[in-house]
Amino acid sequence: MAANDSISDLMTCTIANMLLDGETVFHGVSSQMPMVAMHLARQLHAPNLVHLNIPGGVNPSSVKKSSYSSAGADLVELGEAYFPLEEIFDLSMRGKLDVAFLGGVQFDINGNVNASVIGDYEKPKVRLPGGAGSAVLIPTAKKAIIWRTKHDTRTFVEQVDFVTTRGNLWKIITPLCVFEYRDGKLHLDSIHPHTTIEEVQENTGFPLLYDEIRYTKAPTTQELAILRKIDPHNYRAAEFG
Amino acid sequence: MAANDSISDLMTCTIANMLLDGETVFHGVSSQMPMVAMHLARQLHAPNLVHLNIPGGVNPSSVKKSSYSSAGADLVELGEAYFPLEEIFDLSMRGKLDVAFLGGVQFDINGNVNASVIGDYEKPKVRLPGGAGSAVLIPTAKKAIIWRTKHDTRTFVEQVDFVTTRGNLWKIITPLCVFEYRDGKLHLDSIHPHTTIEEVQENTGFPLLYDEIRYTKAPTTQELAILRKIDPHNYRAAEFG
Amino acid sequence: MSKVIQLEKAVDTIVDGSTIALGGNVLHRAPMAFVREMIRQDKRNLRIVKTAGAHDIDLLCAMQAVKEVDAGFVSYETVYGLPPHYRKAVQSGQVKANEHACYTVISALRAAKTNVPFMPVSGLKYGDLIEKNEYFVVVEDPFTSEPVTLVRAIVPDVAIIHTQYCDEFGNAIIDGPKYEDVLMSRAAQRVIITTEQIASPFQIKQWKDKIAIPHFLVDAVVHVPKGAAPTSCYNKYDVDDVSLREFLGLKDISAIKGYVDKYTNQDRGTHAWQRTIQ
Amino acid sequence: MSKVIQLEKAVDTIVDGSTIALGGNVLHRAPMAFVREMIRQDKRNLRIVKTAGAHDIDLLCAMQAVKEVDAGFVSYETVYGLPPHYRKAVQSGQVKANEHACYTVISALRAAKTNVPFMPVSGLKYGDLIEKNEYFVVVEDPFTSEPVTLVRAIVPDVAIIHTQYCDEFGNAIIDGPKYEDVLMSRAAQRVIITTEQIASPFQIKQWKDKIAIPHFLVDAVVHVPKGAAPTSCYNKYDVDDVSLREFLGLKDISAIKGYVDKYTNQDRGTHAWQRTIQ
Repeated sequence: MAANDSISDLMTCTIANMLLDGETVFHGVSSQMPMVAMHLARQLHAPNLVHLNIPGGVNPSSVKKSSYSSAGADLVELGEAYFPLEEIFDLSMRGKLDVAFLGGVQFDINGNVNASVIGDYEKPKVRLPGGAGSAVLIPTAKKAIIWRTKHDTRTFVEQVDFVTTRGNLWKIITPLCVFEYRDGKLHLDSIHPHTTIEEVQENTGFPLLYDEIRYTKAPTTQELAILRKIDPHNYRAAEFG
Repeated sequence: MAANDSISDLMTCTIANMLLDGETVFHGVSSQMPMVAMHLARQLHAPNLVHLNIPGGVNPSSVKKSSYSSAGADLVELGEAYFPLEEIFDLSMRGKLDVAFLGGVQFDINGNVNASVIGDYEKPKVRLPGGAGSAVLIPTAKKAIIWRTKHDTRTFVEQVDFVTTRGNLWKIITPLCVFEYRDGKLHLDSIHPHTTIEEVQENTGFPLLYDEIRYTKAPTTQELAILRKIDPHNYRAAEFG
Repeated sequence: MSKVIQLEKAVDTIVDGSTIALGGNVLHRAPMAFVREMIRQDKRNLRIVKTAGAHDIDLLCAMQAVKEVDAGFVSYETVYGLPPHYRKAVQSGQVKANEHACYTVISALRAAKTNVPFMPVSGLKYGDLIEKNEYFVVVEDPFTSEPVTLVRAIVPDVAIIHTQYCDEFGNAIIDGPKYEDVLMSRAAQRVIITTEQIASPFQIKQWKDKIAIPHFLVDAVVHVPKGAAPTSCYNKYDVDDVSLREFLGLKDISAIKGYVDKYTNQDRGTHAWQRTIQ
Repeated sequence: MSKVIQLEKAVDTIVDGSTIALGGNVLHRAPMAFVREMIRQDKRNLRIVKTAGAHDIDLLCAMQAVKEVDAGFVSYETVYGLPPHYRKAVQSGQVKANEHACYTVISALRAAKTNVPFMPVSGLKYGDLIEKNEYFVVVEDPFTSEPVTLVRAIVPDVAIIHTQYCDEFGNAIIDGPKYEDVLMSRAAQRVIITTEQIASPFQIKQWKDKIAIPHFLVDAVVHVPKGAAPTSCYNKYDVDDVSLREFLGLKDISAIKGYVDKYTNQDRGTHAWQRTIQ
């Protein structure tokens, strides 16, 4: 498996390429990778992307200050206007949020997402942080993108322990591959250049659905150069610890 | 009957004396008289009264600019903070609005208020301006004060044509008297010094309820002096047109 | 990416029968230039939404552009009296008055803002408004079994908001009272800003804390100095007493049409640079 | 009329079993001095309400002050990891986790703000959260007969909000992101402000456009410089990385008590002028 830094660069660039110019795009807490990807997209093909975040800074000019948090005041200080969380949720309810970035801990082939508990809800074996906005944003955002820096059989399971929400996923990106949700199932969209279909299957708790094996596009030199400029401290790799 | 100016001064001073220090008090549009009364109270016995209004200026320092409107930007410009209509309604819903000033065109002895139509609702003989906040503020404000610059048998009727709202009135003040609403009925609280019980009854479409005849306190010299200072252009008499 | 268009083009997007939320309140910051252009373009069967309207609603009713009005209060303030044309239109059955309690307009717009079919209203408990209007209904609270009044959502097709400043992308600044304008910008399907002044990128950057409506909520921006006249526009101009009194003295439709026409050049803009905007 | 009181007095008004809304978000502007004083005064059975909490909820759970947590997300952000004490408390059954979707906390507080028993939520449609939690219920919309999910109101007994500036009457200014603090100040029965700085009448007049919470909504004001530490407070200080890491390294209750005690002088104020406040 490739080094974490190169994997996180690949994931960040892949996410950036999922975003279109002019879209309204939201990320929450602990979301350095999508935050950096949004900035990369704005520098590349999507200058009119609207970056929305919990503290409410619309289109912050930089994310270099967001060292330990993607919900801090720096995003407002460097933003063009103020549009806080309450309003972003309302926007999504009205069907006007184009893209939402969300997490989760367990996923199954049917598009069920668990961010709540391992084991029983009332008396859990493991209490997870919770779905945050997932349960209302996944059903309402035009495109819900899940990113996850772990890809193993405890993450991609046959059946999730608890359904925090389900359906209307668009893409899931992991250190190994990209899934696309369509017709009620997770389909393999592409596998990353550094892995094999066998490795992906080995680390996935349900049979992979695919017609042909496509490879995720590797980051270009230009993408990597801009990435290093907008995120010199490599916050995008924070979740790889 | 006394001259309009002296009646409007009496009404304004009487209203001012209904207000207690520290209360949150709201008036709406076309409400110059209560607006001036609130300022008078703040100058006299209620320096901590909180003046709330539609444009959202908390405690405007002056009302001298409000020539034709009690809902204009001057109240915000001269205010201490911004707390607009939406928030004032919410405050009243939570039971935290002490006093609301409201209008109305017809009243009956049972405390029914009509600000909507004369005749049928669907096909009215006269379409009135509408109850504005009345239908939600009268039930929720701790004290609802109605002021009305006409007192005749078309205003105080046996039965209102339409019940815009009812109940939970506190006081109604007119050019002739003050009513108090208690135990489900309008009772005569006091009659103004310039009138007689006969004149009030003659102009009231339902039998007056009272134990004894009390007279409204006449404005003091100090009250009148301050009144002229805070409202030199006599906006308080605007409704006597 | 500029959203600046001419007034005629902006009004041209309004379909007969639309539900239109008008910004401002009574005699203040009503989007009058837009209203007048709707009359020039002979829009019909409009449903107008506002907590408290005056000249805007009265003028539209005078010119038979209106089918329904959802409002808590329609009247000029004290010194200008009652709205003659609105009253006549309602009394003749030409216009349906959906009377609200101001707050229930707000609640209905909040329902639209959050895309829910209704909003519970705690204060609306008694009276004929609940009985007579099918947009109010009393149900049982499933949590406590107590009765609770609901108001049905009102989703404006478009909100028309007049502001002092707006940049070409739609970042709008409202000086002074905002009334229900910010809520309307979140409740409506489309938002059209008419503005006294197109703010430069530098200005909008300086005033970023004052942006009430961010650009991504806005569909079109129209530059109309004096666009709220004869109502007031804080920091720009006060009520035009002469114009209002002139209007209130007019009785027949052709005279009112003449009154609207006198504003045409001012509303549409006569400066060359304004005419060059596509 | 000054509402300024000492931290101990303010915390003394908190009754065991209260529902408490905490301002701030994750690692930012949490009212930590107030939280620590609640621990010193051994408050119990609290129900904590917040969209996204971290150190505040984790610390209260560590010291067994909590009965229930209503939140959408409880965790330190990435670099500090998961909240060990919250997790343990929920897993052992000591604390009941009422999982929300962040937005449903907002909706439940909006219901409290408007004094209605529930708020409809359009986005919450599928999944076990609806099934497992009795504060969500799906009903039929009386207007369209479509299903609609309701969330039950959460009315905090008190909201605790830490701000950069507040005058002695309670006019509070929040610099930078406000998170859900303004909403909480309207939803709670009582509001207590802890503040970095008591603003002078002159200052508050200059900054009147920035007043987020006007004085008549506020019950008490507590002057606590560094009152959000070790979380961040915009324009005042950043996260105290050393303190947070120290805390996250502690396992047993007595060590954590020692950690809280180290803050006592800073929280309660040691300056003579502070001690003279009644």
